[in-house]
This record gives sequence, C-alpha cells and structure tokens, in this order.
Amino acid sequence: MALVLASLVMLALLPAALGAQEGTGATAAAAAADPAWWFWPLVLFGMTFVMGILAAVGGVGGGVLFVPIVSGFCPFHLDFVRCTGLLVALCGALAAGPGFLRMNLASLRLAMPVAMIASACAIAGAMVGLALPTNVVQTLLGAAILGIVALMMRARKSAFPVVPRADRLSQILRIHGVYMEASLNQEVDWKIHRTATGLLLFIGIGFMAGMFGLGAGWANVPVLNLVFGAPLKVSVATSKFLLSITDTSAAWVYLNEGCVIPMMVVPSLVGIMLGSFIGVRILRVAKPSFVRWIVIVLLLFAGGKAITKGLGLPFIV
Amino acid sequence: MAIICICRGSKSGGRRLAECLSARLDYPILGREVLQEAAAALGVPAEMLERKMADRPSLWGRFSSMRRAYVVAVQAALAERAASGNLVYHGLSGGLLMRGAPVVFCVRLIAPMESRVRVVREETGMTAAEARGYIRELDASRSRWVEVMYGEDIMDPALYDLVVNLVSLTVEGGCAVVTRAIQGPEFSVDEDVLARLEDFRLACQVKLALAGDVELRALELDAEAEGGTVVISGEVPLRKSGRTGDRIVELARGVAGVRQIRLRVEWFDPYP
Amino acid sequence: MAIITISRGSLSGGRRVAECLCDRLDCPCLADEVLQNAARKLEVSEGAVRGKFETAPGLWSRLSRERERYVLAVQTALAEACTEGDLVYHGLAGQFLLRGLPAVLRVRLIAPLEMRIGALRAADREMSRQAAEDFIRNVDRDRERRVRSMYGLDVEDPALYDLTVNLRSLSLDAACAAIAEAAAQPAFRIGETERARHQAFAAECRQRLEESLSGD
Amino acid sequence: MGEHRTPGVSDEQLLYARILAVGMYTGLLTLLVTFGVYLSGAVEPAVPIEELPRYWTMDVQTYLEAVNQEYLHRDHALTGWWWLGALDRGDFLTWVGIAFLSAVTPVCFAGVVPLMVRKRDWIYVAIAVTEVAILALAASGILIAGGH
Repeated sequence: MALVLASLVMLALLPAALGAQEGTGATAAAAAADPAWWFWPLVLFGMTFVMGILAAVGGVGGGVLFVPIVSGFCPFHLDFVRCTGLLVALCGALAAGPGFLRMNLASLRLAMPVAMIASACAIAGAMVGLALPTNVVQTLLGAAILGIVALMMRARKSAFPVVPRADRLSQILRIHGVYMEASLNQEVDWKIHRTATGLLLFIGIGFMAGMFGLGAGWANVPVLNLVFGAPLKVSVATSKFLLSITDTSAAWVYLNEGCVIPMMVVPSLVGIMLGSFIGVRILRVAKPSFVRWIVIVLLLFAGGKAITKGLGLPFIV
Repeated sequence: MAIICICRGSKSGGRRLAECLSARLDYPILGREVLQEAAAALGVPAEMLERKMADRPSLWGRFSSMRRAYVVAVQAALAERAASGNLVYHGLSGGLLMRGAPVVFCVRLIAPMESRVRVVREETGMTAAEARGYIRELDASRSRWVEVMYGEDIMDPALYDLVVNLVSLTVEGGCAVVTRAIQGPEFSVDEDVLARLEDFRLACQVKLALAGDVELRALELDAEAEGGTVVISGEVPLRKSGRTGDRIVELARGVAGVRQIRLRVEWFDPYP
Repeated sequence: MAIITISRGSLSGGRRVAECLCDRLDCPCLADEVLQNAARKLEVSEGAVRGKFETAPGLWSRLSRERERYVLAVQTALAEACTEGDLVYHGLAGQFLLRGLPAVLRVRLIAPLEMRIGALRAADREMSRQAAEDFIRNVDRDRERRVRSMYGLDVEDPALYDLTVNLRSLSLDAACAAIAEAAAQPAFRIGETERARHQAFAAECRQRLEESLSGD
Repeated sequence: MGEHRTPGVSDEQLLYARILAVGMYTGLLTLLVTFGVYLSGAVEPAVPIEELPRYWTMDVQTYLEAVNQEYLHRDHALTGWWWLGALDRGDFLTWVGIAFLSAVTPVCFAGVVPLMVRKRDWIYVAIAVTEVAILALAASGILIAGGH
C-alpha cells in the first residue's frame, strides 16, 4: 500500500521535474524545439496533482504553491498564471465552504465584515497587479513568498485563545459563536476582540491576495486566531470560507481583463482536486510534519526563482 | 525500586547484567518478549514487528506512519509491565521509550570491541573479520534507528544515567554499581510515583489506540495523562465533515481508565 | 579500594562528589595540590601550570616542547601521589595522565546543561541566564578542543572511562555511593603487583621529567 | 443533508451553505462539460489548440490584440463581458463554467439578504448588500486596469 502510493507520487512528480527542465531548455533554446501543444497542459496537470497532495497533507493552500512554482518553472505568462491560481484557490474554497458552514465551524457573521474589506482590497490589488510591469510583480511575488515561509516557520497558534471581553465593535456586529467540541463534550462559546485592528490587517491581506493571485490562508488564519482571538478550529474554517469571497472579487477583475486560458485553468483545477483527493488518503500513511518541510523547501526555491526571474538574474534552474 | 532500562551494543553482556540485577533485586525481567506482546496488541506477526524494530529504516520508513505504530505498541507493552514500579528491561531503546516516566534508570553497557568479537566467534564460529563486520553492522543499524525515530545519538552519554565500561569492570561489578545507585530516595516508589506510572501507562494506551486507527495513524498524535485526564496534541486536518476530532475522542474514551480527554491540537486546512 | 580519577564539565558537581567519596573511603582528595607540586618542580607559579592546561594550545606551544614538559611535571606529581595508595583525584586530565595504569577507576561526571546553569547562577547571582549558558558552553568547547589537540581524543567519549555518571536524576549521594561500590570491585584493588607498577610508573615519569629539564 | 443540524448554526448560514453547494457543483459540472466539448473539437475554437503555446507566453494585452487580429477580427480586443459574444467558439464556451463559479458567491449573498431583513439585522443587511455591490462592480468590467 505504502509502496504503491510512493510510486504514485513519484510518477506524478516525474512530468513536473521533466517539465521544469524542459521549460528552461525550451525558453533558452530556439522556438524550433517547442514541444507539442499538449505538453505543457499535461505538465501543469502533473504539477498541480502533486500540489494537491502536498496541500492536503501539509495544510498549505494550493494557491500559495501554484503561482510561484508555475510562474517560475513554466513558460506561461504571469498574468495567466495569477488568474489560474486565483481560480484554483477559489474552487478549493468553494468546495470546502458548504461543509464548514453547516458544521458551524466557519462563521458567516465573522466572515462577512472581514470579507467586505478584503474583497474590496483584492479588487484594488488585482488592478494594481495587472497595471504594474510583469517583472516588478514577479519580484514582489518572490519577496512575498519568502515572507510567507518566514511566517509559516515561526507560526505560533493557539487552540483556544483567551478573549477576556468582546470589544465594542464586535458586540455591535454581534460576532460570536458556538460550536460542538467533542473533546470537552460541550459546546464552546467564542467571542472576539481587537476587531478594528484585525479588519485593518485584512486591507493588506486582501490586496496581496488580489495582486499575486495567491490564496491567503497563510495570513487569514494567524489574524483570525491571534488578533481576533477566534478558536483555531473556527479560524481555519472561516479562513477557507473567506477565500471563496476574496478570490471571487479578484477573479472577476482578471476575467474581465481576459486573462483566462481554459487549457490552463481546467487541467490545473482537475489536477489539484484529484491530488487533494489522493492527499487526504495519503494523510493516513505519511506524516504531515515531513510534508511541511517539503513545502517549505519548495516555497523557498520558488520564491528565490521568482525574485531572480523578476530581476533578470541567473538561477539554478 | 526502579525501572532499570539497559541499553547495550549487541554481545556486550546486557542480558547477563539484566539477569544479575533481576536476581539481586528480585525485580521481574523483560527482554524481547515485549515485542511479542506489542505484536499481539497490534495484531501483526511478531517476526515482522521484530524486523521493523531492528532494521535500518528505509527512505520510505522515515515518513511511513506504520513504523511509528510499531514503536507506540512496544512502548505501550513496556509501560504496561513498568506500571508496578520495578522492572529490569534489556530490550530496544528502553530509555527513549520510557522517556517522561518517573523512576527510570537508564544504563548503557559498553564493551571493548575485542571482547565482543570473541563472544560472537564463540557463538557462531565466524572469523574475526566477519564477527567484526557483523557487530559494526548491528551497531550502525541500531544507531541509525535511534537517530531516525528520536533524533538522538545512541552514543551520547547524556541519554543515560550511567554508562558502564566493561574494560576493567565485570558484569557483576556493573550489577553491584547499578544496585547501589538506585538505593537513593530519588528512586523510591511511593503512591505518587505509582500514580505517575499509571498515567504514563494510560497515555501510552491512548497513543496505541490512536495509532491503530487508519484515519489517525499518520497524524503522530501525542498523549499525556495526569490523574486520568488525557491531553492529546498534534496536528490534525480540519475536514469538512468535522468528524476527525470526534473520532479521536471516541477512540481515546474507549481506553479503560481514561476519565477525561482534552484535545490540544493544531487544526490545519487540508483543502487546496 | 582504588585510585579514582574524576573528570567533569565545569559546575557539574564534581568537587562535591569527590569530597563525598573521600569521606566515605577515608582517603586523600587531590586536585590543586598536584598542580602546586608540579609548579614547585618546574619552579613556576601554579597559575602558569594551570594556564597550560586550561587554554587550547596556540601554534607556538604546539611546536615547542614547553607544554609537554608542563604536562610531564603534573603527571609526575600525580604518579608520586599514587604511590601512597588510595586517593581521589578530581583535578585536570586524570584519565589521560594515568593512562594504562592498573587499579585506576576512571569516572566521568556529567550533568544536564540546565543544572549547571543553575549552579553557576547560584554562585554568581549577578549573572544572567544567557551569560551563564554562554560561559559554560565556552568552557566546554575550550576543554574539548584542548583534549582533542593534546591527546587526539573526545573528552565525552564514554569508552575513555570506566563509569560515566549522569547527575540528571541521580543525587550526589547516590552517585558517590555507586562510584564507591565500583571502587570496591576486585579489579581496582591495589595489591602488591599494582603497587609495584605504580612505583615503577612514578620513577619513569620522574626520570623523563629530569631528562626534559636538563635538556635545555 | 438537513437531517442533523449542528447546534448554534444560524438560518442564513445554512441557506448560504445550501446555495453554495448547489452553485459549486453546477459550476464545476458546467466547466467540465464545456471543456470536454472544447477538447473534443465539436465546437470550433477561436484559437486552434495547436497554436496555443504561441500565445500563453505573451502578456495579456498583447495576447488579446493578437487573438483579435488573427482570429476574431472585432473592432476591439475582447475584454469585459464581450466574450459572451464569442460563445460559438469552443474555447470561449468554457468561460461559461468559470464565470458560473465566480458568480456563486454574490448569488449566495443576495440569497441571504431577505432572511436578514426578516430578522431586522440591518447592519448585516448593509454588509451583504455592499458585498454584492462590490462583487457586481468587479464583475461589471467597469474597472479595467490601464495598460502595461
């Protein structure tokens, strides 16, 4: 069983690795050596399949992996990659949303004010991102990715943050909730504080999500958990739900700009969904901590690649 | 009274030391039988478990969750036997398996290569070079095992309470030294120590129950107990169904002796 | 009964264990006295001898024979002390100076870093935790380097000792009792043959020291 | 679905979840079906599949210009909702699924507004309406970024 899965992962990695190599070969060498039209979509499918697995096992949103890796190692233009990344993150969020909402893990009341701010800023971010020269966006993307890695490595989470008193704003908005906690065999009541600070932070988060086409789970969860003080479970689920709103607004901007190439979008979507389907099963046999390290190394690599590509410097691959 | 864990290179006289201590202190002795008990708890053949515990872990073995299940099972079997507060254990990595438990005394036995080679030659009739290679191989795979599973260096003296070198001392001498070392009040077993040992046993049983579940096996959940209250920690994917937490609690509740369960887990989002 | 050498990291409680052993076994307890004797032989100060042991050798002294002579002086002083019979030596490098000698119980005492930091801060209340940790790490590193360059060995290697005792869960008293038990083993009894060997060793050391001193 | 109700979950949240689930599944299905049509070649695409590698390396402006000049021959390059006019082409047909998925969220918000009005939860009505407006603004295509 373990061996089968391992070889499956290897098989999926193979085209990605091949693709990364041929990608630089193809761009560096003459266009005469161009592979057939189906080559890159297939590579994309393989890469996203692996990303789906990593996302599921390592708990890192597919969007965060998708944009830096695909833009770094495939010939696709960053404009299309960002849009595809947004759509990938959007679909993942849409798919998880109903379950989280029904289980009352994602909170609509918490998400709505946050989403209003984040989605407005995501639109602005998307517009700025499309107006800026590509190499600037690519460099900024690299810097953002490295920042995300730093955040992931020192992330400190709090299962049940202590919120002594709900603040005025959250009381006016009546943001509080309750969910069933099996371990305590009781319902956990939660409330939030520092609402204004948190909402301000979402201006930046929304902007970055729109600009780079990244999902923003890496930023949503810490802010919801550590600033607002929502329980970790609620933060994780609400963050996912939030993505479905933020990414929708940014996606429309990209859509209206015509950044959609279906031959990129659909293989990516199908790849990542199949990957996460397999990934959830792999979770039964592989350790998340190990995968977390793979993801961090991958992101460091992709971040470095994005910076060097943006600045026109040489890089290993 | 104490739980004496003997860690030794193969053919260094670990068994003789264990037998001497067991006779002198009148403690029960436990060796490889612990593997059989663990295998029975997991429902796998004992030979397979023995192999998994001894082999050098492969690349896949490093991130395979099954290996951890084996370790947890051995730990649980050992904790079960240690609950009374006196035991001489001379199996694999006792000190590391019993880490966190009270009144554990870890002894490492080292012997000069020549004497180990002599023992192997007497037992098997190998040539000196063969025997030397055999011992090196065994030592290397054991040390690799400890490194992979616990991130520790098996040679590091800081892991042990006492390292006995058999270059001048005899096994009987080592036995006398260990016997004397555990006479102090720090190894006396009172109500409190028994309660902590019981908690340790309980936590191991909970870990075993969780490690046996297909859904939870890979999550490497950790458990600690205090007075029957078990705290479970680890990283857990937040599924749409929301059932993972319930499943953990349900399994942990099924362990006899558990009074209360607290989940102190880090949830993460497994969806792309 | 035996000659016991105790090697320890700084602040590992070695002195107290040594004193406890001397009380229990009723034998002399040596450390600085050996250095003083050696200094007298060389006609230098005790600090100069200690300095040669406590700093890693510089390039010059690696080449010169000066350090060798200092080591020889300390070895001679210790060997002479051994001819008197049972003793506990908890000074520098005992396990190396008496290498190959029979009836010598070589003990290494170790303690967890936290415990040593606590001991240091208890002695010097002004010291911050970080400063204490840095100090201990520095001393350890120096010692490790020195032993490696002088003897080519790892000071932590348990194969160099008969017993390595960790004070993380053993009390000082228990450690002392266990070491005394080991010293009582027949392998460490000083009989006639052992005494003769000790005397021969001392004589040999003395002779080499004299050669070295007159060599200049 | 409704057989077991989690405690504390509000009506509007349940309604939102229900609309979301239906929308998401329909959207995904539409996307896959239209993509299948595109791949099968049943509907002639605007850009021949074999030619795609030439285009996806361009930035979006250049790409749209090129596609317009070489295949579509319209007055303007295709931005905003103008792709609706090119639904007879296989590749643009696929946009229907993508647009559907992107439209699920505003529909969900619009769907829960009446429930909130009934509860007189005016602040959240305002937020929901604003959210729909923001998303509609984004979708309208009024906001089009300047050129590179």
